[in-house]
Amino acid sequence: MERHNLVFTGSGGQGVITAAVILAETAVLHEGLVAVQSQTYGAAARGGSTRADVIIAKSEILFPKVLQPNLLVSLTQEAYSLNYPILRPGGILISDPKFVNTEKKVDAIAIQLPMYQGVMDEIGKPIVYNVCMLGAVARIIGIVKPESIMKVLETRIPRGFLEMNQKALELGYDMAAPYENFMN
Amino acid sequence: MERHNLVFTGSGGQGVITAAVILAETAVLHEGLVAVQSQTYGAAARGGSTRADVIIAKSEILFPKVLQPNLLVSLTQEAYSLNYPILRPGGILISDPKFVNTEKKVDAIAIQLPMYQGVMDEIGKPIVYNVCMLGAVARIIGIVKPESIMKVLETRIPRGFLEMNQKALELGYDMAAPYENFMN
Amino acid sequence: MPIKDYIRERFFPHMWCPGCGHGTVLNSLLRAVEQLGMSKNEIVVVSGIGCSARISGYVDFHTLHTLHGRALAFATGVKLSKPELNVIVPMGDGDALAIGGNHFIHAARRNIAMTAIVMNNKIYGMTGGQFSPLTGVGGMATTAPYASIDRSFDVVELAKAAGATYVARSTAFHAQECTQMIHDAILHDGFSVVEIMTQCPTHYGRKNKKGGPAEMIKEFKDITTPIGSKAKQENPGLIERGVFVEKDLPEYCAEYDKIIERAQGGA
Amino acid sequence: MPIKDYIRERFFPHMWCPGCGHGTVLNSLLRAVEQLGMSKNEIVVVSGIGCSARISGYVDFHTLHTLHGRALAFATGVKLSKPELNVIVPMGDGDALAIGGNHFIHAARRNIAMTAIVMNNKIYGMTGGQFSPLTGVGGMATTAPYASIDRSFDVVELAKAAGATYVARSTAFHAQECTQMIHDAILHDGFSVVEIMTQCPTHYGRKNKKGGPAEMIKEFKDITTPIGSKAKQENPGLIERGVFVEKDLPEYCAEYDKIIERAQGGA
Amino acid sequence: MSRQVKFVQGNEACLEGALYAGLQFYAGYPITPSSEITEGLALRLPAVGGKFIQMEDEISSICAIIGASLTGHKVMTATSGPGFSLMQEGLGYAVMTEIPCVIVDVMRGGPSTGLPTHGGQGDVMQARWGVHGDHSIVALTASSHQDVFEMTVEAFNIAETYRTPVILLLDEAIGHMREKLEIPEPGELPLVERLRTSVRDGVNYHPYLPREDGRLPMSDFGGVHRYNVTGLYHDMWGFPTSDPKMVHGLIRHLHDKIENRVNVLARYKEYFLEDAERIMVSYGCSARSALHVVKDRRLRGEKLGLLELQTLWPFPAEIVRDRCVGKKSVIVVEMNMGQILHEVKKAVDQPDNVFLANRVDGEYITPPDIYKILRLIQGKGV
Amino acid sequence: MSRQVKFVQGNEACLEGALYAGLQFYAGYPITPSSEITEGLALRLPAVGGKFIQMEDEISSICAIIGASLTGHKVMTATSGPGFSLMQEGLGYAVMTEIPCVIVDVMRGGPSTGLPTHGGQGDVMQARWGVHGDHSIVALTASSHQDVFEMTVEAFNIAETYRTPVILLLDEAIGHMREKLEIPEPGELPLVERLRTSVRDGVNYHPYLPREDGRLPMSDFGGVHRYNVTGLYHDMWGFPTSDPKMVHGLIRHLHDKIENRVNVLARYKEYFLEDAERIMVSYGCSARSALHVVKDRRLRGEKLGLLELQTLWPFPAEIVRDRCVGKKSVIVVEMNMGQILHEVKKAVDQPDNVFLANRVDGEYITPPDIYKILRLIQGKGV
Amino acid sequence: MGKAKLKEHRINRDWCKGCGICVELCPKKVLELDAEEKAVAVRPEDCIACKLCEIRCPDLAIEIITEPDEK
Amino acid sequence: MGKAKLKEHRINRDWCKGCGICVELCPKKVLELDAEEKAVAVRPEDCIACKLCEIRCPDLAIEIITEPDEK
Ligand SMILES: Cc1ncc(C[n+]2csc(CCOP(=O)(O)OP(=O)(O)O)c2C)c(N)n1
Ligand SMILES: Cc1ncc(C[n+]2csc(CCOP(=O)(O)OP(=O)(O)O)c2C)c(N)n1
Ligand code: SF4
Ligand code: SF4
Ligand code: SF4
Ligand code: SF4
Ligand code: SF4
Ligand code: SF4
Ligand SMILES: [Mg+2]
Ligand SMILES: [Mg+2]
Repeated sequence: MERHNLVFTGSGGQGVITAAVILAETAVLHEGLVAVQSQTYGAAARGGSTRADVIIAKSEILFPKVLQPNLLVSLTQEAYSLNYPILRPGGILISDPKFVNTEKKVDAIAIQLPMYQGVMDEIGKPIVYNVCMLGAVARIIGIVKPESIMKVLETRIPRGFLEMNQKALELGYDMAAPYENFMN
Repeated sequence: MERHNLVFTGSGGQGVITAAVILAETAVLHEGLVAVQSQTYGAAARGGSTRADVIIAKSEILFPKVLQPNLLVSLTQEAYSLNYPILRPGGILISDPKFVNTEKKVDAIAIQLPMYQGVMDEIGKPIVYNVCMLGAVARIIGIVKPESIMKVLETRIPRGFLEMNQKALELGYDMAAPYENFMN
Repeated sequence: MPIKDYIRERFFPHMWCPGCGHGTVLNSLLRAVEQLGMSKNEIVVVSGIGCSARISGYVDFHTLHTLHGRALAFATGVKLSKPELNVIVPMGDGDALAIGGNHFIHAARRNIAMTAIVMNNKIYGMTGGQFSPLTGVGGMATTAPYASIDRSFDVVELAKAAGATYVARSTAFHAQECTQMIHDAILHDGFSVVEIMTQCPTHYGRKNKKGGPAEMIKEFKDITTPIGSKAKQENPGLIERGVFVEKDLPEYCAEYDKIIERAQGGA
Repeated sequence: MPIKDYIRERFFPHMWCPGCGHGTVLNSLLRAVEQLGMSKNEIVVVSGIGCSARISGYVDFHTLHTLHGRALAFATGVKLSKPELNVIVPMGDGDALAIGGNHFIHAARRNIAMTAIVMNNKIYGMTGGQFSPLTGVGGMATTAPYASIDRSFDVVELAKAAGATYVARSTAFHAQECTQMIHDAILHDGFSVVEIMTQCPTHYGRKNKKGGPAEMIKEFKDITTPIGSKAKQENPGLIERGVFVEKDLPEYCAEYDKIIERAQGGA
Repeated sequence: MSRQVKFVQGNEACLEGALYAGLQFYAGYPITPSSEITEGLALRLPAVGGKFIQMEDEISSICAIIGASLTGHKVMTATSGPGFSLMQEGLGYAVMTEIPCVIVDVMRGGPSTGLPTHGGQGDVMQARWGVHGDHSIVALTASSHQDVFEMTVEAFNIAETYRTPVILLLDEAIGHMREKLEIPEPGELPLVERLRTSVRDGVNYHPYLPREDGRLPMSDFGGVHRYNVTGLYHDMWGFPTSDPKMVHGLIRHLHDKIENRVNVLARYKEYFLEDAERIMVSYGCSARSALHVVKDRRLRGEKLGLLELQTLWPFPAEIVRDRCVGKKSVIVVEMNMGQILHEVKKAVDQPDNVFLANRVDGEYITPPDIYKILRLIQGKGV
Repeated sequence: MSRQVKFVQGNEACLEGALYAGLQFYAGYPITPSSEITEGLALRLPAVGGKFIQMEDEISSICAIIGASLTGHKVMTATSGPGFSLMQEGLGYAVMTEIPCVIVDVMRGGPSTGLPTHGGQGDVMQARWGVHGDHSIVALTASSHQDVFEMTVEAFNIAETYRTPVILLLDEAIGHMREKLEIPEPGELPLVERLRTSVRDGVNYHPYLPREDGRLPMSDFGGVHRYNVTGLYHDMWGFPTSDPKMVHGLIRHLHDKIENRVNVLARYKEYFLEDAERIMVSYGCSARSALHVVKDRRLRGEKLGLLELQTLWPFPAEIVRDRCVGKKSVIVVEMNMGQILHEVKKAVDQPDNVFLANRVDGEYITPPDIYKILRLIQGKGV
Repeated sequence: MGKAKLKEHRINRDWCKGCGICVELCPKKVLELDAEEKAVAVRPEDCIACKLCEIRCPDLAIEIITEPDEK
Repeated sequence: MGKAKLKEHRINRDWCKGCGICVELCPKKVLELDAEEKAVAVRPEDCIACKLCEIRCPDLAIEIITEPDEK
């Protein structure tokens, strides 16, 4: 696919924006790709619903917002309801059964990953939830390697926390194995 | 004369602006004439040289500044030097020998009136100096009656001071008797 | 009336973060008004811009959400033009004392009967955690990454020096005290200032490693003490709570009425 | 150097009215600088707008004549960017405390080493005699034709509360005292405030029937008293003169240098 | 009926107009050359039961009048360039919240402190665009004291009718010169009073829901309707929203309520336009010099005319265009580097025929200044 | 040479550019959506020995940087609409006193508090006319992070070259989005350093006497030359004057030094203009959508072109006119009610062929929005 | 206060944001956060109806209903 | 101060504005305003060279030159 239009949605504290930034930064700094990232600010930032857009492509990206995502991540029910309608026909929805009940929609691929459960079980720190999600997204979009993501995380996260993040990343990556390169 | 273009100049404390305002107000409120009054503000207001313009006419006055006065009053040497050049050829200059040495200028009528001396001698209060000057000007321009000026003064000056002002006005008016209606 | 009758329920849950102390101030304010038993139509709440300023949207009075720092200036117009109204002006610390500092001292100087509530969370919450004039030396903030070197104002001292005739301080922990102070401040016939220390767990708390909302609010108990307490003598670092000034001086609107009388030939 | 070497003679006689107290402040300032023996190149004078502000044009230093009320804000930029300069900021009472009140309290709060000289004539001289925040209740002014109902600030109290670390007050009558205070204030390593009561015969004097310049300046002798004097106890209406605050606290520019060190990996 | 006759400064004519219009609350901060308005109202307002307050600066002055307008009063402030610059944020707030108020800017020489005691007309474009963000505004001006009086009344009328701030752009020359003013009898000039809602207590009042005629009835703070006022984009109750549809609706409303009424809001005077071959467009003090020239040249048979604008914003482009059609040349007379000039050029069919007669040295533009330019554009040299 | 590559927000690109240009002093007050510039410089400036100060408001911020510029430093402040409104008086002071400084306005939805976290391009006209009194100004903008970086450097270069404040008009969308930025090596981009006087100690230095090339050498406060700076009209020594000749000379100088250099100051990018039948004119974030459309339509053989403006003021009218000659239509794409639109209309020969493609609801203008307008002006309906 | 007899902890789950302030500051440890991070009265019998939770809750989410003041 | 011996009252008549402050406040009544409203030392012999006139003159118009400090 020429261009990956991704939208990450969730609630204030879930770190979806950070995840989006890391993904886009990885694509640019370590995969030789072009990427832009943008987000919705506002009262949303204070508790409500948050949205981050990422476009990854091989060539210049001009208009930086995603109108119709090929892939939508929704980590709360509210975010899901709000954003599901914009998913491109045939697009992928990633959500977590812990937070979201998905309805059936014709012509969309709904992937439910028990990421929260996984993170709590394996790592026990909800703070790396977003990195786990990132692992899953990386596997599904297939153009960003987990090792590259780790390189970015190394510049952003104190040494002591790296391992935990690595684990979370792998967890997500593994969880999404069945959907590898689904989007490519 | 259709239009009287007057310029009153002097130093900050001499009250030339007040005199100009009273004259113009008298013309408008009590003589059925049209008049505009304007002045130069600025650092001048704080000690230096002051200038007030008055135009009195029978019909509408648009441009309110005087470019070439028919009559110039100069009550300090500085004011004189600064403003004498703009006097219209054939125009009248009124000054007070106490403060101003006039040079000879062809084609101008220089009237020297010992107003300060007069005021000090007859009234003893320099504060009415400007009203004395006004009396002289009134006689010379001939279109504003001293009684009318008094009517305006009555609205501006506490009762107790009226007599003193009346005296000053008459003093100036008398002093300028030789030049009655010189300007008409 | 139950306090819910004083709010605009449709905007709840409000937009403040979980555990934000501003909510407790709202809570205290509502109780104070409830105790006063005033009609909602007699009360005007004027606020500036900030998380704190959003309080005006939540209360069912006449509400004026203005510009950052300018609430007291707008409020002065409201009050002087219609002195029978009770004007309450909740403000953030930045709002009241950074950009709004001048209006603060001048309202105090005039002694115009309004109640300024300074919701002091020691940070610019709304814009994401920059330091405020109340953060103080050593505080961390997005604009003080090396710890702040900016000394802080003492709101009480400043209000006093500027001329406020009712000046009090409390904290979100001491909610009942707050209610009482707001109550008294509204009744006070002159310019009244109530500083309430509140927690911003999202920015101040996070940057300064203060723990969650509960830890932060509990800290207010430990770092404050009633005015003139013994504890203060032993530990001068403690912040005093209580009513610092309460005095009767001519109120601005009342004085203006006398000018009107004089101008109209009376008195 | 004789004091005339510190002025720009070509602009003399200056534009102030006969007997304007601002001239005496200039006189004292020049003497203070003379005593300090500083190079003219080390001194920057920043002023706002007002009769008082015109002082910057008359002194032969680096001079910055800015906007009404904003002198301290400009001065903060000058000082912080080049801390080795001595920055003196003469201000009118309106300039310093009406429109400029916020910059005044914030400069004090930061304790940035500059000297604010408040040339307090209790009136807006430049614009023709409107009341200022220092006119006080009962004062007459073009905008207070029925006598002012506006309470006045106490500059000293406000400066203290805001955090100034040197605060003094004198009057044009006490010219020698002024010189000493300005001298000390310039040497003080922190934000210093010197309030000097000066006479505006043209507006304040005329409106308030205070007589001529000589009467006005003499009145300063009668209505003031040194700090803590017995006279004050007997007559609390007297205004105290003297040095109210003088303390050593970290200075802003010096503290900033530490930030630079820290940021550059030092300390 | 006998009108009271006064001999006053333009600034006093303005305050007389404001009092006639029903001014009840004034907040201001002194600044040359507008201080006489502030001083005069300190004296006069309490005598009619109104309130005057001298605020700590211009920012608080405009904020205070907005607050006082909300309690149901007619309000005004006056200033000059530096203060007007400081008022821009508050002015934008009044635009956004649709609160009636009148702001007088007595222009002096700018930019910056400039020439405090000299005249100029340099704030014309600032009056239109000084506020951040898209917006529209009404700005009036006048060239004689009688007109200053009337335009001040108009300013209040327009402010109340359209719930908008109105700027009155005077200039130092007009503000400070003295001439005759006849104060109309009560009732002579129509006054627009605030339109208050007829919605009763207990029924939902919408402060931002226009009636069929487009007007937005108000309810005084302190009354039975409690609502919210905010400078954020808001819904019809006055509560913040960022819903794109509502945002779009509001900005269009704010724009259209002024821009769609250009002709209704246009105030102007025409002199000898009918058979004029050349036409001057001018306003404020400059228009006096322009008219002087026109009348003088008419005496000599030259077919000169003058269109004097009293509404500067919204710019009456259609009227200007119409009056300039077929003229040999259009001369814009103003005391700035050419501000209305550009609007005239945009409006007319032949912008190359539009010339500027100006003066920017702090001195009043004189008839001889204009003669000279006239000669030049007629190809007659200096 | 290997350029450092970063993935950053536009606001960070701006501060990187400022540091590259040699920024030494920054004073600011936080406001969305510009706060990242302030925050980033709090961290970064001391590390390079520069000074950062958070002031009590925006008024004092601009005043402080002017003060710091006078001591010989490169200075900047950043804000958004409400703060930019408050800065107008100080900005005018910088214009009048000819003090180099850079003011960044990251535009958000206005007027008033408006939409703090949504984008807009509503401050374009304010940048030109927000200051009271006649004046000229330089305002730059950019649409990508690389350009933001370069235009920031340009802003400093122009400020120093012409002793003038320069406004950098960014917008929320650009300020907040993240994309790649390559930081040029030192020396890659030319930097203009402050021109200091060569006049020696003891010899008369004139701060306002232009050299033959028009440039005005400066002397740092604290140096050997003591002079005066004032916002009043002043002579070549910097002392106040109201002499009409000097006043005239100064205002003309301030005006001409910018307006006579329109073409020198013009920065712009051209895309497919040569054979274009229709041409879009755009800038900032809107230009990204416009270019998207142009490239997309080119693929389908439609002869569309784009002129992207990076200098908004002085408006490069000649260049716009030249590029628009003979085009079927000109479409101005911007996120406001049509601000640059009017400049384009004034510039071109056929103003009726100029159309506006805009969006004013706080949302980023999308390619579909533009397609729709294109269809409409091609007569194809919705 | 504190004198009245408790009738009910009325907790508005839509408004409660689970900040834990009431939980932490209840003198009798009556309250806890549940799995959905909402306050619940787990030991109502210990409650002394002091209303400290009610007056401190930043979200106006908890009300202590006592016998005499039933609303 | 005050110790040095008086040599001269140097009064700058161009700068003196005749405000009368020096006249009024001279402890020895040394000064007066002349017909042109300029300060003059009419009783120089009484002068104690206290320089109070000099330091208070708002116009920097008067200088007391004393023996040791001849400028
Ligand atoms: C003129 C202006 N400058 C800056 C801002 C940005 N701003 C909005 S709120 C705020 C500070 C908020 O802090 P505070 O007043 O302490 O309130 P809090 O959010 O902490 O309750 C700032 C700087 C603005 N809206 N307007
Ligand atoms: C923004 C702005 N507002 C108002 C003014 C007008 N103004 C100039 S000086 C001044 C007050 C002067 O009073 P003060 O500061 O006490 O100085 P003084 O003249 O008494 O020495 C005022 C209001 C101005 N120049 N700029
Ligand atoms: S950011 Fe801070 S002040 Fe703002 S709502 Fe959140 S906790 Fe409260
Ligand atoms: S007006 Fe007053 S302050 Fe100004 S120069 Fe005259 S006396 Fe001094
Ligand atoms: S204090 Fe309120 S919001 Fe917080 S947990 Fe308790 S009930 Fe919930
Ligand atoms: S009323 Fe008191 S005891 Fe009961 S739950 Fe609340 S805080 Fe605990
Ligand atoms: S004090 Fe100075 S100005 Fe005044 S009279 Fe004496 S010498 Fe002259
Ligand atoms: S020096 Fe002293 S005694 Fe001599 S004239 Fe001056 S004031 Fe009088
Ligand atoms: Mg805060
Ligand atoms: Mg003063």
